[in-house]
This record gives sequence, C-alpha cells and structure tokens, in this order.
Amino acid sequence: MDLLEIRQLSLNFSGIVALSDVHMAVKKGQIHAIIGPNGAGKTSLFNCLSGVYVPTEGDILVEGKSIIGLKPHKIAKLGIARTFQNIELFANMNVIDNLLLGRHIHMKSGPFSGSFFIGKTLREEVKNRLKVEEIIDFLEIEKVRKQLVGSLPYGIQKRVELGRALTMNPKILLLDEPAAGMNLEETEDIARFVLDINEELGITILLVEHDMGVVMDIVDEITVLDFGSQVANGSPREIQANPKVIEAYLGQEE
Amino acid sequence: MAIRSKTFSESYHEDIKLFRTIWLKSWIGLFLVVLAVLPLIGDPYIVYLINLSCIATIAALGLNILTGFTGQISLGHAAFFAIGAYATAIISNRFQVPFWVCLPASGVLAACAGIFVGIPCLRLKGLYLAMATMSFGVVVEYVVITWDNVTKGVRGISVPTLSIFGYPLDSNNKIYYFLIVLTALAILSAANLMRTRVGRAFIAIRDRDIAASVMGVNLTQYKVMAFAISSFYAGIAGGLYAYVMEYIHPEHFTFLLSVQYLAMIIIGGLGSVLGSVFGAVFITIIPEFIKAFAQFLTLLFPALQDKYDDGWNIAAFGLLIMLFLIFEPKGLSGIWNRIKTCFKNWPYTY
Amino acid sequence: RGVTEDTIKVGLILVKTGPVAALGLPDGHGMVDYMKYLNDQGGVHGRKVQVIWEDDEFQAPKSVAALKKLIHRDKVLCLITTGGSNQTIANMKTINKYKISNIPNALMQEFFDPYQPYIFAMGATYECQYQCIVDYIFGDMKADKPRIGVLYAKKEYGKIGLKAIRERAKAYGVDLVSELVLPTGAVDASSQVLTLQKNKVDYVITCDVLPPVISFLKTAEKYSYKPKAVFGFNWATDDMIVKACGKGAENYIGVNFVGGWNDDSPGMKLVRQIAKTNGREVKDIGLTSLYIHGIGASYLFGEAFKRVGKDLNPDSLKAAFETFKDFDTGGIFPPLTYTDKSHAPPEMVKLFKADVPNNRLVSITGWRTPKKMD
Amino acid sequence: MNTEFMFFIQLVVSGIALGCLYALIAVGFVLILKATGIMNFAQGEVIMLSAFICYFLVTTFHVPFLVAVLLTGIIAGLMGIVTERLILRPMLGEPIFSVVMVTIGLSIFLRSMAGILFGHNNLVFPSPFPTEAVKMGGIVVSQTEIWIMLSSLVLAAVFFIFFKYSRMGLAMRGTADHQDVALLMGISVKQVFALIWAVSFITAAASGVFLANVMVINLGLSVVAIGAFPAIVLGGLESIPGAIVGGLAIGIIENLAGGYLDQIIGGGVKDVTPFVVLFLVLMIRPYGLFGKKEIERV
Amino acid sequence: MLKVNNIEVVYNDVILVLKGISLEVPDGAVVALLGANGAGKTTTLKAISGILDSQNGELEDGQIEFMGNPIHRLDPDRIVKKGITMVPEGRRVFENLNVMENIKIGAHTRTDRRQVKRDVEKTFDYFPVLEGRKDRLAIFLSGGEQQMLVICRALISKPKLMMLDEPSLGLAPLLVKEIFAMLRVVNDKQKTGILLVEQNARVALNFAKYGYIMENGKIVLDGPTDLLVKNKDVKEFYLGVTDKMEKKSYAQVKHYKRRKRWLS
Ligand SMILES: Nc1ncnc2c1ncn2[C@@H]1O[C@H](COP(=O)(O)OP(=O)(O)OP(=O)(O)O)[C@@H](O)[C@H]1O
Ligand SMILES: Nc1ncnc2c1ncn2[C@@H]1O[C@H](COP(=O)(O)OP(=O)(O)OP(=O)(O)O)[C@@H](O)[C@H]1O
Ligand SMILES: [Mg+2]
Ligand SMILES: [Mg+2]
Repeated sequence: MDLLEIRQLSLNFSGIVALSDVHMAVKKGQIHAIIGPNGAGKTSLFNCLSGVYVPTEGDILVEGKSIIGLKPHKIAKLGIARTFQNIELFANMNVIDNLLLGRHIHMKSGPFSGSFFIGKTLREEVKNRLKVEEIIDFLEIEKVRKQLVGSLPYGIQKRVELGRALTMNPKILLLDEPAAGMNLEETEDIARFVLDINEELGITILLVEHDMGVVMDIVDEITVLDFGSQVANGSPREIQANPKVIEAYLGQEE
Repeated sequence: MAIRSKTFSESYHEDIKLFRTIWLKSWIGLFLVVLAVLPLIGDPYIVYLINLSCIATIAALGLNILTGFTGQISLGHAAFFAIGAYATAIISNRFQVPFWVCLPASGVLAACAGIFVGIPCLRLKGLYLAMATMSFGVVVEYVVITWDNVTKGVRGISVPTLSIFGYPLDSNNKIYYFLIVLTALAILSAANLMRTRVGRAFIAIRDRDIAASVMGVNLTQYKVMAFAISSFYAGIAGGLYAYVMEYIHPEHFTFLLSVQYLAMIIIGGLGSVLGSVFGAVFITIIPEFIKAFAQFLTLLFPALQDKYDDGWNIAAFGLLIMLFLIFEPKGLSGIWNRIKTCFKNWPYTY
Repeated sequence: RGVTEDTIKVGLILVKTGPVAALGLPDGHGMVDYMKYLNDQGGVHGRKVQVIWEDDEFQAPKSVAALKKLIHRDKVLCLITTGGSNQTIANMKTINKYKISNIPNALMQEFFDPYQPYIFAMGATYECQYQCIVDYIFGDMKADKPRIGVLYAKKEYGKIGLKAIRERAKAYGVDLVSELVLPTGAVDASSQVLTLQKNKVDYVITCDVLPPVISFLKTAEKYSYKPKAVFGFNWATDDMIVKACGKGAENYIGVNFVGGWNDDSPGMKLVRQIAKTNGREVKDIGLTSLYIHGIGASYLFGEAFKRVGKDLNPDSLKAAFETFKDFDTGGIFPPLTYTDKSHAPPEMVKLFKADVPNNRLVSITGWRTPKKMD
Repeated sequence: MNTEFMFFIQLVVSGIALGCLYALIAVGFVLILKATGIMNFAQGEVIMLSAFICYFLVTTFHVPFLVAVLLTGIIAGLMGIVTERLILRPMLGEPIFSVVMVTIGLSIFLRSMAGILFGHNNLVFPSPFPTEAVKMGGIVVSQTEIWIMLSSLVLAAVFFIFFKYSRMGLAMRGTADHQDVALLMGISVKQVFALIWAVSFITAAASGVFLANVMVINLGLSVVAIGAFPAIVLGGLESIPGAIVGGLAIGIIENLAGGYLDQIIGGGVKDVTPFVVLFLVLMIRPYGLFGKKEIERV
Repeated sequence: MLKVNNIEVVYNDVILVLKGISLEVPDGAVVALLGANGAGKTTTLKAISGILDSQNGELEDGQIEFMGNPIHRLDPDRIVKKGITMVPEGRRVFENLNVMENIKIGAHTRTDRRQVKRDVEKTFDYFPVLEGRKDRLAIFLSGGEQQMLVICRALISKPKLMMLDEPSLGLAPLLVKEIFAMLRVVNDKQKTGILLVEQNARVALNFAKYGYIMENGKIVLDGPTDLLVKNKDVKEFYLGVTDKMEKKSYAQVKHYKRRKRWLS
C-alpha cells in the first residue's frame, strides 16, 4: 500500500480553480517532488494535505485512511509535518521553543499541571528537550539555540523550520520550496539534509521546489502540475525529456 | 551513555529553572523581606495601594495570558472581574461559606463565563474580537444592574469580612499578607504555565495560528482554554476585590476598567509575566505619585495653592502614558530586559 | 487629631475632574468658600479651618485611598463630605473606626437608618422628594386620574425614585402609565418622548440628572409634546434648565431641599454674598443648587465647631452635632435636628417652577413634608 | 393613518437621524483605521473639544455660527496634524497595540485638558437652527437633524469616491497595506498620515458641532463615541459605506428597542441592544457587514 | 548614474551590517550584486532607497550620489521621484488592492495620467497572465504572479534606475528566463539602469555586465562579469562547477563539508 494516495482531488476558491482532478501516490521511503509553473497549485495541494484547505472533491488517503475533513491538528497527529513557502516560524520564540512546539503532539501536560511545573510535567519537559537537542545536533544549529528566530538569517530560519517539522517525528514530511532564496552553499546543505532525513531517519518526503538542480539530483519520482491538473508523472530522467513539461515549465535549454 | 544522558538531563533541568542565579535568588529574597515588614513601617494608605496593586496584578496576569500571550484582544476583562466579585459577594452573603469555597468558586464561575464567550468568538480576530468582548461587558453590566434581587443592582452589595479559619482579616494590613501570598502564587503559576506545553501553544497561536494548527495545536481547544484561564484569574482577582472593598457596586466594573487592564499589560509589556506585574503596579500607583508630587509643588510655590487644578494630575498621567510608550514601546518589561542584559554583561557595555 | 492651637484640619472628598465634576465642583467650592468666610470672621475659637480637598475621580477605590491618605497622612479631624453614596458606603467602616464625622452628599436611607454615629444626613431623601412631587400632582394641581409616566436613570436615585413614585401613586389609587429609562448620556430622547406621547402621559416625573432632562425637554418640544407638567428632583432643579430649554421648560417643576438661589431669605442672602466675595458669578458656579448645598454643609460644621468650644475632638464634635435642635440656617436648609439616636435629615422640600422670561426657577411653595397617608 | 404605524415610522425616522450622527462619528474612526490600522480612542475627546471650541467661539468671541464652524474645523484639522506629528509619527513601525495605547493616553490627556481649559459646567449651545420642526405627512424631523443627515451622507460619499478613485486615496489604501512598500512607491507616508489625521479630526469636529446642537456640552460628550463603536464594527471597520449602514442600523435598532423592547423587558434595553445585535452579527459574519475577510495564506 | 561611497549601516544602534560598501552603476548599465545570505545586499538597496529609518536602521557614514546629487539624506519618496525604484524582496504586493490598482499605485509619482494608461497596457504585453487577473485582489495571486506584479509596478514608474532584490526567488525556471528577457528589453529600449541582487548567480552573472560580490558587509570582489565567471572561487561557491567545468550533483555533496570562506 502506498503511504500517501491522492485521488481525483479538486479545489476551487469561489470560481478560481486551484486544483482539478489530481491523482498521485507517494511510496514509503521515497523522495517525491512536485513541480510546476507558478500558480499551478502546488502549495494548495500541500494545504489540502495538511488540512488548511478542505478540497472541493476527491480523497486523500494516508496509509489507507481518508483524512478529508480532519482539522490540521488531527492530521498532524497522523504523522504529516510540513514547512511553508514563506517561513512561518513563531517569531517571538527562541529556537528551542519553536522546536519544542513541534513536540506538542507528543506531550501531555495540561493547564493545571503546567502551572506547577513539578513531577511529571518537569520530567516531560526535560525528556522532550533531549529529543529537541538531538534534532538541533542533526541540523547543526547549536549556535543559535537560544536566539529569537525572528532575528536569524533567512537560511538559518529555513533550517529551523525544517527542524520544527522534524521534531514532530512525522511519517511524511512536506517541504515547500526549501531551497528558495538560498545561495549555492546553503542549497547544498539543504539537499544534504533532505537526503539524510530520508535515509537516516527513514522519513518519506514530498518536495516542492523550483531549483531543478536539486530536484533532478535527489528525488526518486516527480509529479508535474500545471493549471491545477497533473500533466506528467515519472522519474527525473523521464520528466526532463517530456516535451509538455519543457514547454510549460522548464523551457528550452540554451 | 547512561551517565551522559544523566548529566544532560540535569543540565537541561538547570537550564529551564525560573530562578537560575544565586543573585536573582537573593534579590527576590530581599524583596520578599521588604514586602513582609512593610505593613509594620508604612501607613495603611501605602498598604492599601499595594493591596490594590496585588488585585490588579492578578487580573492583569489573566488578561496578559489571553491578550499578550495568545493574541486574543479582550475589552471585556472587567466583566469577568465583576463576575468574580459578585460571585464572592453573593455566595458569601447567601450561604455564609468561607473564602476557600468562595474564591475558587468565583474563579470557576468566571472561567465558565470565559468559555461561554470564548466559544462563539473563536472565529473573530483583532478589533472584531475586542468589540465582541466589549459587548459582553456591556451585557454583564446590564444584567448586574437589572437583576437586582440577586445582585442588589445599583444599590451595591456589601461583602462579609474575609476570615481565615475563624480569624477575621478585618483590616488592610491583615488582608495584605493574604493578598501577597496569593499574588505570588498567581505570578509563579502563570510563569510556569507559560514555559510549558500550554504556554508555548498560546504563543504559537498568537504568532502564527495556521502554522500552529499544522504543528498539531488544537486551535479551538487552546483559544477557549486561554479564555478560561484568563477569566479564572480575573474571577479570583474580582473575588479578592470584593473582600478588600467589602462593598461592590456596578459602577466599579465599567468599560473603563477593561481599558485600564489593557493599559496595564501594554505598559507593562505584552506577553510578559513580569510585565503584567509592573504594569499593574504602575497604573495603580502612578496617579498617587503624581498627586503627591503636585502637593509637593504647591508646598514649594504656595501661590499655586488656590489656582491648582487637579485636572493637571490626570493630564500628567495621560501624558506620562504617551511619553512612556513613545520612548519605550515594548513597555516596562522592555526596560527591565535592557537592565538585565546590562547587568549580565557588566562591566562590558553592550 | 487634626486640631492644633490655631487650626482645624478638615478633609473633603469630592470629584473634581472628569464628567461628573460638574456635580462635585460647585458643591466643594461652596464648602471651601464658607470655611474661608468663617476664617475671615476670625475662625472658631481662635482656630482657622484648613480644608484639604481630595479628588476621587468618582471611583470608589480612589475614594477609599483618599480617605486613608486624609486620615493617616494629613490627619484630619473630620470630613465635610465623602461624596456620593457609592463612595460613602465603601468608606463606612473606616469612618466608624476613626470616628470621622461627615455629611454625605447623596441621600440614601442607609446613611441614617439604622443609625450611623458619624454620618449626618442633610437633605431630604429621594423618597421624600418624589412623594412630595406626587402629592403636588394630586394636591396642588388637583389632577383627576392623572396619567403619570416616569423617566429614570439606572442609578440608585433613579431606581429609588421609580419605586417611591410607584408606591405613592398607588396610594392615591393610580398606576404608572409608563416607566422608561432615560440614560445619562443619551444623545436624544426620541423613543422616550414618542412612547410617552403615544401613551398620552400628562405628568412626567424624571429621576435623572440635568443633561438628560434637558435632552428630554428639547426633544419633547420638537415633537410638540406638552404634558401638563414635567418634574425633576434635586439634582435637576437648577436655573440651568430654564436657560437651556427656554420655552421648552415652561411646564417644568423641580423639587429641592435647599433654598433657591433667588430666594429672599437671610440664609440665601449670605450665600450670594459669599459667592460674591469669592468672585464667583452664577455662570462660573455652574449648578447653583449644589453650591448652596456645599455652603450649607460647611455651615453645619462651623456651627458644630462653635458649639464644641475649645476641646475639639471626634467625640466632642459628634456630640455637638447631636445638640442641633430645629437649627435654622435662615433658608439655606429647612430647620434641622440631630439627636444621639437619629441623624435623619429633615424630610422637607420646596418646589420651584420655571420662570421662562427671567431664565430661572422660582419657588412656588414653602418647606413642606410629604402628606401623611393612611 | 393608524397611530401605531405612525409611531413606528416616527421611531425609524428619528432613528435614521440618530444613525446619521453615529455614522458621521464612525466615519471619523474608519478613516484612521483604513489608512493606519489604528483605532483612535481619542476620537471622542476630539468631538467633545470641538463642541467646546465652537461654543466658546460663538458665545465668548461672538463669531457668526458658520465662521465658527469653519474655524472649529480648521483648529481640529491642525490638532490632527499636530497629533500625528508629535505623537504618532515617533510610533511609526511600532506594534499596533502600543500605538492604540498611546491614543488612550491621549484621550486621558485631552479630556483632562478640556476640563482645565473649558471648565466642568454644563453648557448649552445657542443653536442657530430654528427649533420649529419640519412636518412632512405627520412625520416630524427637526432642522438640525436634516442638516446632520445631509452632511453625513455628503461627507461619506465624498470620502468613498476619494478612496475609490483618487490618486491620493489609492496611496492611502496602499499605505494601509504596507507602509514601507508605499514609501518605495514614492508615496510620502508622512504626508498621507498627516492628511488622514487632519481629515479624520475635521470629521470629528463636524460631529462635535452637531452634537453640541442636540446635547448639553460637557466632558461626558466624549462618551458618545463609544456609542458609535457598534456602528463601526457592524459596518466592518474599514469600509466607509459600512460605517454609514452600520450607523443607520444602530440608530434605528436603538430607537426601535427604546420604543418597543423597553416596554416589554424594561430596564433600559435600549442601550444594550446595539451591543447584543453587534455580538450576534459577528457570530454570523465575523468581519461585519461590509468588512473584508482577512485572507490568510500559508 | 549611481555612486555609493563607503557606506556604513547600523541596525538597532548596535549591529554593524555594512562595513564600508562602495559601488557604482554607470548610466544605463546592468550591475549585479551577489553574496551569501545575510551579507547585506538587501541592506545596501534599502540604504540607497532611503527606507532604513523605518526598519530601525541608520546610515552612519558614507555618501550616496545619484546623477551627481547626494541623495542619502532624502526621504524615500523624494528618492523615488528622482528616478530610483526598488523591487523589494519577498513579493511585497499590496494585498488588499487588486492587480490594476497595484500597478496604478506604482505610477504615484507620475503626473501624466494619459501616458500612464498607455504604459499600463504596454506592461501587460510583457505579462499577459496579469491582464487576465486584472480585477483580482493581489493576495489571491500565486507567488510567481505576485513577483510579476511587483516588477510591473516598478516599471510603470518609469525609473532611471531599477533595483531588483532577488526577482527570481521562487519562480519557475521558464519564468525566470522570461523575466530576465523582459528586463533586457527594458534596459535596451528605455536605457534603464539596473542594479540586481540575486542568489541565482548563474543567471545574474549572465545578465549583468559588471558584478560585485559581498561577504559579511564588505565587497570582496568585483569586476566585469566575463572575468568574474572565470574566477576560481566564484566558480566553486557561486556557480557550483568544479575545475573541469562540470556541474556537481547535489546527491554527491552529501557528507562533504566545507569551511572555506572568502578571504578568511
Ligand atoms: N486562499 C486562496 N483564495 C483564493 N485563491 C487562492 C487561495 N490560495 C491559492 N489560491 C489560488 O490558487 C492558485 C494556486 O496557488 P498556489 O499557491 O497553490 O500555487 P503554487 O503552485 O504554489 O505556485 P508558486 O510556485 O508560485 O508558489 C493560484 O491561482 C492562487 O491565486
Ligand atoms: N531590521 C533589521 N534589524 C536588525 N538586523 C537586521 C535587520 N534587517 C537585516 N538585519 C541583519 O542584517 C544582516 C544583513 O541582512 P540583509 O537582509 O541585508 O542580507 P542579504 O544579503 O539581503 O541576505 P539574503 O540573501 O538572505 O536576503 C543580517 O545579518 C540580518 O540579520
Ligand atoms: Mg507555492
Ligand atoms: Mg536580502
């Protein structure tokens, strides 16, 4: 069974068609890319997956179970984590707190026990802090641990956002343009992290990216969207040679 | 490996402690001692002002949790405060029950009211929410005035003296200690709450609610919870107010009081526990300071004596709020943080 | 406390700022002016009276703070007044504990019934005032089956007034036709006027302060609604109303427990003289009826100081008040009696009618009490 | 015609008159909200001050009414510019909360200054409008009310057209969205703000002058602005037509509640009804009647 | 045309971000400014367009000249009137205005209303997609469409110098090509000078005649682009090609960490 399956998905905004009849499947353990021109509906698709938008039609199955109509926090519990196209960090918290928020679904303390901060709550905080420190190590952001994220450089913010998604221990990680606005060096770092996450942590990754260098080099499979509908699906090599894709998206190589 | 994780856990535990340095601990100790002996050396006027500040602090903490931390603007805080005050007054009058029943009951009743307002207001944001909560305040005022066979309406209702296990706290100075302890508890628990899971969820909702929900925060649940906690604080503060004043009247809980609480948390610092304390004390005490200063001026220049218009006191208060925010838009907690970093890095300036 | 060889310190808590200051300032000015007058006359037994006036902004917590300050910092002997009812009740315990004699400027039954040892009520209660109004409708105006409507504010005077009128009318065998709220800050009173007009109310009794009553009269004029009479109680009995409404106030009748500014009594002459020496013109004073009230309150304290003699302290002051027996202020107040069992005010009022051409109210009755009903 | 029906019509008509006043006040709020996102809590004080200024111009300085109105408008406009310059410009780029709080401070300051400058007495404006009401088919409207209705509708129309079609109006709407990007478009944000505060204060002055004609002038006048809050929110905060519709709706609702509900429920529901209606409307339309739903994208 | 002379910029009175930057844009030239994240490229552009004030920043030292006149003390709106328009990073459209209004607001400084109308039509020729979305609120546009809109908005003000901050951010490869082709036309026909900040070094160096490379608030390298592309460091760090002129695969860089920094 595929880990994630999207069936005949359509999404309209009062007349504007964002997605129409999209169907695709993501296999467990793969890195799957979605590419397409601007406004093709990639981010909208992610929003449907994480429950921010409710699709007009169609179905989304995670491990065979439909997640249509579920609130975002429920979907998060099912193991879907994501990053955003425009960084959506909690700007007034420091890095540790941002990552700890990622642990929200794995923690239990409520308002009463939280007010006292002894016993179980304390133990829980410390335990999750350990987990967070692991991720911080993994992403090499030890230096900025206690800084407010708002004041961090763009590249580091993107990395923190990635970290926040990782602390959720997801099954599927949705990355929306992780390399946008990055220089070469940072893009390389991100590419490396994506591969590591996939290989070492075994997390399935769904990736939206305009940097064809990254996409073609690291992903296993690509789905191409245009005007909300799917135009192609296949391995990087196939996609690169697909005339439809070249015409709508890649452009002629000069 | 085992050893390593042990030390780690210890260091993280250290890391998240509230009072970390010995300096901080001793300063707080000193402050507590000063508070403890104050009624012995100061006059009842000062003690009374501190009492009022304590009550304001608890209420302001509540509002800061809702508005400062969770980002839900409320202009109806006076209503929850009033509900607490009236609950204490009515319950203790009717059933002659002791404070440890009355106060929690007031808090819980206010919290229920908070939930009652919070749920329909879930979809509202910003000024719309402010106005909706303000409407709730107006309605509560109307109910308190109109439902006079319970609340005694515009005649006001008197409250029995607070007594702890048979020992009546019948003077300012006696109730003072009770208030200080409760306020300290309120501050501590708010500070604790804000650095655990719930508090983080609140801040996340304020900063980016959609992102928070994608991270697994149940927006509905937490927004309503913020309303409940906030109005619980307000309710407790209201109950204490009833005990301190021993007489309450609908006019004590107007829209202006809501604005005053908002002023406290903004001046103190939104989203800062300590800020709420500073703000509450500032707004309560400063007018008296200004008055004292004005009196001092008239002593210096006796010519002023007859001509002095008390309007200047209030004008000065307004001016002070403006100037203060123009120079320190982040509020008193902003100043505080600056002083702290200054101390930390001393003798290096930066 | 508060008494030295040559001074007596007295406190005064009254609102000086904000929207309600229109009520507090003239009252307080009256009190201060009279004490000044007393000092100019040589003081009492060689002592000059020093008045310390604290502004409470009409807020109970501030009023409580002010009283604490006056007692513990300024160490005053007594307060001329603690201001409104709300503030007085909030301060009640402290007043009793520190034996602070005072004259509240609100008129609630609670202040003298049961007996409060340090509160001296001065001025007929709202109940009494409204009873006199209803009496006037049935007695002097000889109304037959009058259709009475009440406009009240949601304040204690409003609610008390409404209840008093309802009961009194009932005693005459009449039910109220309309009971409507007239908010204090009302922009206009259209819905009220229209409702009264529709219900053919011919006697309107207002239980509200001046501005809304003026609004009402003006709106009534607009809709050419002319009831036989419109009544108002002490907070709304002032020449101001005629100046403001002109012809609209033709049918206005007010009731008050102090003399009218234009009365020809010795007391009122004194009041006018004091105002003049302090350079106060009628338009500066604002509500003259309150200025008169203020002077009256200080007058009583002055008299009490005189009666005590040299040995002035809280207890002797209280005792001195309690020797008042039919004490005559020459028309500022009705004659007044306090005993050690009762500090009840004289339940006496005067009625005033609008004199539109001269822009003022003139008294149409002497002091009168509510009729005994059986 | 049946009296019951006439009663209803008369209530509605006077409600409209009252509503126009609310609308005018609301427009003053909305202008600033629209261009700067700030709820100016000192608006009520400006209204009150304008009433006082106009009063003293007419009575003490014997200025003819129309000239006095003009002068009041000019003074208010200058006040707007000064307020913007001294108080709000230093707050550019600061959190909106702090800015709103500054306006609250300003309101405290202004109210108290009004007390100091103009005293606390109740004053009655020598209204220039004839007291004879106009009667049309049994419906009574006072001449003051006719002026109120006309001028608030005209002002609202002017503002609406200004924002929709003029270059400056567009610049203001842009500034409301992003101040710094507006700067990059060559828009002088300072000028925009000064202008908007001046215009808003002038609108407040207009409502102040009208209020002076129908109410007693005292410090309490500033509270009327709170009565206009439901109108602003009902209309949807940033919409001028919304402010008008909101104002009218609240005026009519208030009067009908006064005429009917007060008889049944009693206890002055007239004052609360607008707030209850507001609350209910917000439950159904969280952005008021004309407000734009804030679009949130991630 | 534009001369930036040794400017220093400080944020929040403490953080020195630009440590003496000098650069020059000759008349009608296309100049690229490259550099790592946080190097201070955006800050440089902000300093030129005068909007540092509203960001808690301050120009501490140095001069900026435009067409021979100093402009570093002018208000931003004055600077725009002199003919410098900036396209800020991050697609800052006016979300609550529709597309048409967004473009019109770009012409705020122009007084010739008729001509503006014609120019609007012309810009739509460059971006036909936008014409179809004329009445849609800008917030509803996709990221790419928003990017086109901000460029349109800048074009309509007929600038003498256009500063673009990462115009290719988040754009599809095809669109990147189109936008740069369009910019080339504008540069050729209207002689508009262009100062370009880009992360996509390959495109930028290809497009510009002259390039500056920034690190940590300093210019570390500058020269004509055809020389720059031959520089070894530029090749490695900005173009991602090895000495043998072949692209590295991202899949290969995996565990390979480099610590080398410019001149350090
Ligand atoms: N909340 C919304 N309301 C209305 N329209 C929307 C909304 N969200 C997206 N759209 C529309 O849906 C279409 C797809 O947008 P989306 O953001 O998914 O594009 P994308 O593929 O992510 O493009 P890009 O690569 O530029 O980010 C666009 O035309 C956009 O205007
Ligand atoms: N408003 C600000 N307040 C404080 N520091 C700032 C501010 N804006 C930028 N900085 C800091 O200044 C430095 C330079 O930022 P700048 O935005 O100019 O870099 P950049 O070269 O444009 O980077 P990028 O490629 O990420 O856009 C960064 O370290 C950043 O953190
Ligand atoms: Mg996208
Ligand atoms: Mg940048």
